[in-house]
Amino acid sequence: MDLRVEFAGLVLKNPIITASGTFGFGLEFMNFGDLKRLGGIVVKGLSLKPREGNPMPRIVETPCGMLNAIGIQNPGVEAFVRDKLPLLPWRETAIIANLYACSAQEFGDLTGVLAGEEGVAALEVNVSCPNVREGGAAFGQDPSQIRKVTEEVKKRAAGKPVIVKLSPNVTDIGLCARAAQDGGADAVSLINTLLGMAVDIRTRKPRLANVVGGLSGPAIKPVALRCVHQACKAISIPVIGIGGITSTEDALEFILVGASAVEVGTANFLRPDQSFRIVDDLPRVMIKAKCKEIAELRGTLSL
Amino acid sequence: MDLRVEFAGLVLKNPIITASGTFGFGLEFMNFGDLKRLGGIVVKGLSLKPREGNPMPRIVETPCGMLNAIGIQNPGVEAFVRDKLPLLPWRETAIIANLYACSAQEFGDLTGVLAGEEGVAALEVNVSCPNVREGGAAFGQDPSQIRKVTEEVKKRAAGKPVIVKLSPNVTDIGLCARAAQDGGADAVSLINTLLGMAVDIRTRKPRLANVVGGLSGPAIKPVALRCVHQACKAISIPVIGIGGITSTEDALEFILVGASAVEVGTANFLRPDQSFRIVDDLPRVMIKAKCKEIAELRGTLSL
Amino acid sequence: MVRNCREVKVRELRFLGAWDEPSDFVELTLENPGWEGYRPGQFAMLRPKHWGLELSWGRPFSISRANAESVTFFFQVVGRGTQRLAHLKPGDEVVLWGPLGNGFSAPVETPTVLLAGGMGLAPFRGYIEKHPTPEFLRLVFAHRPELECYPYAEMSEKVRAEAIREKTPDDLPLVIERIETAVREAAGGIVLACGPLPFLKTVQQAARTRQVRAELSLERSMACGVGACLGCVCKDGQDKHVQVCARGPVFNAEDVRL
Amino acid sequence: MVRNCREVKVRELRFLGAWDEPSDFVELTLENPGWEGYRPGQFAMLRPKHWGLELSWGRPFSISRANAESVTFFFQVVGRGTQRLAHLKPGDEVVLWGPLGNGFSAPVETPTVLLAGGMGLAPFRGYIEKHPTPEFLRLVFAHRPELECYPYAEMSEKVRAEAIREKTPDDLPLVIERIETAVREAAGGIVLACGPLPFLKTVQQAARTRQVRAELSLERSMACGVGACLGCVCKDGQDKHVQVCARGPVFNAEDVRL
Ligand SMILES: Cc1cc2nc3c(=O)[nH]c(=O)nc-3n(C[C@H](O)[C@H](O)[C@H](O)COP(=O)(O)OP(=O)(O)OC[C@H]3O[C@@H](n4cnc5c(N)ncnc54)[C@H](O)[C@@H]3O)c2cc1C
Ligand SMILES: Cc1cc2nc3c(=O)[nH]c(=O)nc-3n(C[C@H](O)[C@H](O)[C@H](O)COP(=O)(O)OP(=O)(O)OC[C@H]3O[C@@H](n4cnc5c(N)ncnc54)[C@H](O)[C@@H]3O)c2cc1C
Ligand SMILES: Cc1cc2nc3c(=O)[nH]c(=O)nc-3n(C[C@H](O)[C@H](O)[C@H](O)COP(=O)(O)O)c2cc1C
Ligand SMILES: Cc1cc2nc3c(=O)[nH]c(=O)nc-3n(C[C@H](O)[C@H](O)[C@H](O)COP(=O)(O)O)c2cc1C
Ligand code: FES
Ligand code: FES
Repeated sequence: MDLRVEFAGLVLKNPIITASGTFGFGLEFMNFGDLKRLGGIVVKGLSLKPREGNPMPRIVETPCGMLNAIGIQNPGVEAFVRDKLPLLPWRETAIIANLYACSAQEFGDLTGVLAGEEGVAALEVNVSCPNVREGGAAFGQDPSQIRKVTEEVKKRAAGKPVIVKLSPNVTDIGLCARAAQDGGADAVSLINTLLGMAVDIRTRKPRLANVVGGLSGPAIKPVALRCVHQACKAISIPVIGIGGITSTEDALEFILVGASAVEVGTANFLRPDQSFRIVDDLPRVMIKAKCKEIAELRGTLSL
Repeated sequence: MDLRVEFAGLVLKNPIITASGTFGFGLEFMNFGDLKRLGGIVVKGLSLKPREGNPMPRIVETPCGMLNAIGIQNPGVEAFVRDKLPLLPWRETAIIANLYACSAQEFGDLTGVLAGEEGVAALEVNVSCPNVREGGAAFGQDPSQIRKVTEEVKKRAAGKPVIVKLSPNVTDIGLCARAAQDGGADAVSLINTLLGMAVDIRTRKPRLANVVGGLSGPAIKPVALRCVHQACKAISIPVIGIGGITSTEDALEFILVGASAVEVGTANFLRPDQSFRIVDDLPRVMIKAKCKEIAELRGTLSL
Repeated sequence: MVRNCREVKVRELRFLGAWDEPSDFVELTLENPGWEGYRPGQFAMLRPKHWGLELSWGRPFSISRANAESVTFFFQVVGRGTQRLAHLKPGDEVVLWGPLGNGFSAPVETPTVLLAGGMGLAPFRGYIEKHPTPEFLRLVFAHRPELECYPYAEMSEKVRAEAIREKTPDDLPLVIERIETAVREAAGGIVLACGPLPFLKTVQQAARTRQVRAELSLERSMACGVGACLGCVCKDGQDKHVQVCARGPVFNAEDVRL
Repeated sequence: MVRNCREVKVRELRFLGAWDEPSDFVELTLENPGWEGYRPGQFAMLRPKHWGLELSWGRPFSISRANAESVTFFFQVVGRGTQRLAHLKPGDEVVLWGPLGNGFSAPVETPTVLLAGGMGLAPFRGYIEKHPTPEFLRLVFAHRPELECYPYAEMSEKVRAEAIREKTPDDLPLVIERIETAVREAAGGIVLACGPLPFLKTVQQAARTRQVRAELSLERSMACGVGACLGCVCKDGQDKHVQVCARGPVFNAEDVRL
């Protein structure tokens, strides 16, 4: 059975990618499965300088989901390139860097550092992080900013595929997808988290120090599928589906709607080998869905 | 213990209202509890003419939630006034009409029919139904349309409180809330459902005949709380909180964030007496939250 | 009729058989909240008390039988809810609302053919037990899994009954023919049918052709079970949407579009 | 050390006691996936296999003891997850990943005071059992519920131990004083502490004042347990955020901000 997918200049051995922020730098999961079996790994969001992230508490469990306001804590792009990347099986599995910045210029500089790295297969541009006030949310919710950032990154990417990661917290996701396409993106990925909140009636305080945070997990899968469906209709570049994917069946649903690959996020917390299990289960579920290769299923939803 | 709440010219014996579309015309639940114990009942969306609604299938269960695309099936406003309203305990419990229309003019006409009805305590204007293509979604996502519709309804409401029900499928919920306030609304209620979708990989078809539908239930509670929080900050008129409320604790969370009352929707399907149970449980949970009256808790979230 | 919502305890869970993929056939007996007076064909919504929030709805099942102490349901494991129901243990509490819906006609001294397809057998168990003139009843049961998966043996002791199995798709024409014959033989009496959609379509078609009075029991995904959500509608004879839970689940064959 | 994720069966669930609101104290014994070599103070993430999706995370618990056949946890019911865990039955399958984190130091022939507050007793059970020179250990246990809720009796047979109960808030100053004394008496040796945050703060403060070496085991809500999500951080001595799951849960008292 052919599980390979090719899009946006990437060749993945299967369409299962781990989502940024939910799989660390991949290394944390080495004892739970063979990283080489994954289609790809998107590493934790990287910024030019190290970031301490938001104060605690940063995570809350919600019905069939969770809120997070980590605030892109990361050791900085240079530490990643120096300390983490060499330990990853980048020849066998696509390692995708996730870029976080607060201006188009900064996104460009970040791209500059990563563009030359052989071990980095593609760049995923997080214009949508809702946790950090300085700009993440604003970029992701404004099509003209999305376009500008995309152009800047694309200019300095030295040919590496540029994936723009979109926020669902907008009135018209199609417009945002189109802005990324117009900016020259090779693909878009969506969705990032939905903006949410939780409070504690006993303490009368928000459950996140940051007050609001990003909702993820199975709870948001219906919203994610709808956004991917709308994005696929709005643009012609490839789409990576993200949001609440927990099982192999979920993954194929996104592909049915038009996604070229998917990212698994919060499900990595159900158990640390969940992404590996989803990969292992692909042949069985594809037989059930009566298809022999992924491309045969992609976008075949009958309306 | 004082459970009464007063706002927007309404006096409710407690802040628990049943949400439109999830409690029929109230009569369906008479054998499961005493309707007079509820703070209020918002009836199923009403249109000028009877509507058959969308084709089947119309509902899908999703993790901690559900999608619906009923399409405002209803017998029309006149049949409601003639056949249903007289059977409801409107002297004891606030009966709130939920208005659905496809133009400002039509909203006005609908208001005209209801404004003279003694049994109708208030009008809730559904500018946000995402199920019907003809305009619902467009109204709810465009602040200037929200304002226009609100003005039109307010003009013909003959003094009855006008509650504008907002959609969460927007970039800036504060703008929408402000538009309603500027249009003269006495209160806003939010959130209506999130736009979502579900597909079946076996049949390769959407699980709803309407393709997309509205996501509701505990899954969306974090998004709802965030929207209510943002709306309360943006406007000075009262806010009714809706979205995923399943327990008395959930209800108080919305009040803590600033809501004057709440509506219980999908939880009515957990069991048909759930809204009555939430009312019954109020005294216990208020003691736990250390407050003697609702007003003492409202908006006291410490940031 | 009291339509209440009660918490009752599980008395017994009995596995009748399994078939194909792990699909168990289960008989679930609960304390009876006072439903002896139900009408066969009526159903109830079930939701174990310890279910959390992942499943948003209760699950509808035909009342299979009821006596002063207990009420029995009979179900097949097909998805998330029935999987969880099959793990109930005696003493577990279940939230139960019903009896819901209208139920089948039960004319006395009238030739009545009960046509059951698969799990559609469930409501006829109580129907046979409660019928004042069971000698006028006849049961025709079409099934795919083995007969042992169903409470058929017991039922066939009480009324004239025959079972026909669709072992492979090749058997289908024979099954259809048998259904059509059964409908024809009910001329002057009534046919009551419960089963999957294609089965009901066959019955409806045959009843129309032969001008036999027939009632069909429909299935739909249900959220509320009480007529409030409008999620379970079908089209009636005038092409109007009506709730299967509240206006059905039993419809006159000529008053419903399948 | 193998850090794997395995499905193991429940061997036993024992209720030790209950207190106050329905809050059970439970000892849970699972098949050991091969963890005899764990280091006391390490923990594991647990998630019963039949949990659906409502709870998104596993739950972290200190490994209380482990032998060739089994591994034992000891927990109190405080919320949705522990409530569900308390309903496990022998034979149920649990997904288990660990041993996680670093664990306590275990210097030989060193005066060592084990300071446990409430459920903080859990890791010390195995600590005492595995220690090569247990005659150097001393246990001071502060608790609110009755002593019978905890596996204290058994532990106090193996090492010098005393328990002090905070029956009412009035007893708090006495408890604090006892903790401070215990820390002082560990001078030249080491204090290992596990318990609620205010308890750890008292220990940290006392250790700093008396310049006694101390290790503190921290608790945080955890999503992954393996250092990936950055949801469980605390601040280290340099005010940097570090993961409690991967860099702790045990920290030198001077290297952590509480
Ligand atoms: C009035 C009525 C009486 C019924 N009586 C019985 C009975 O006596 N015994 C019995 O075994 N079943 C009966 N059913 C069907 C039963 O309700 C469903 O099998 C059950 O709800 C499936 O729940 P689940 O969570 O296991 O499946 P889900 O996980 O919800 O769905 C699994 C599969 O079953 C389909 N499905 C879900 N709900 C229904 C439904 N209501 N009807 C048909 N297909 C459905 C789904 O589309 C999906 O393909 C009855 C249904 C109705 C409406
Ligand atoms: C390394 C480590 C070891 C632990 N060892 C033990 C042990 O041996 N025995 C034991 O009983 N408990 C232990 N805990 C605490 C245990 O993990 C929590 O009690 C449990 O996760 C609560 O789950 P719940 O779903 O029942 O509660 P929830 O419903 O998730 O929450 C209920 C309440 O508990 C609080 N809470 C949730 N998780 C934690 C947490 N991790 N720490 C502190 N408070 C929390 C919540 O804020 C809330 O107030 C340990 C925690 C950690 C991090
Ligand atoms: C704890 C956590 C941290 C995250 N960090 C990032 C991040 O650094 N960059 C990013 O683009 N997305 C981040 N995300 C978003 C996820 O990559 C993903 O888009 C989102 O969670 C939806 O997918 P899911 O429902 O499968 O988790 C994070 C999500 C979680 C839960
Ligand atoms: C089956 C169904 C039908 C609904 N019909 C209406 C409607 O007619 N008018 C309306 O304003 N909202 C309607 N809603 C939205 C609810 O009133 C409510 O805003 C939404 O479901 C969120 O609340 P919940 O999560 O508590 O269900 C409907 C919701 C459901 C689930
Ligand atoms: S199930 Fe709600 S109307 Fe029938
Ligand atoms: S729990 Fe995820 S980093 Fe510690």
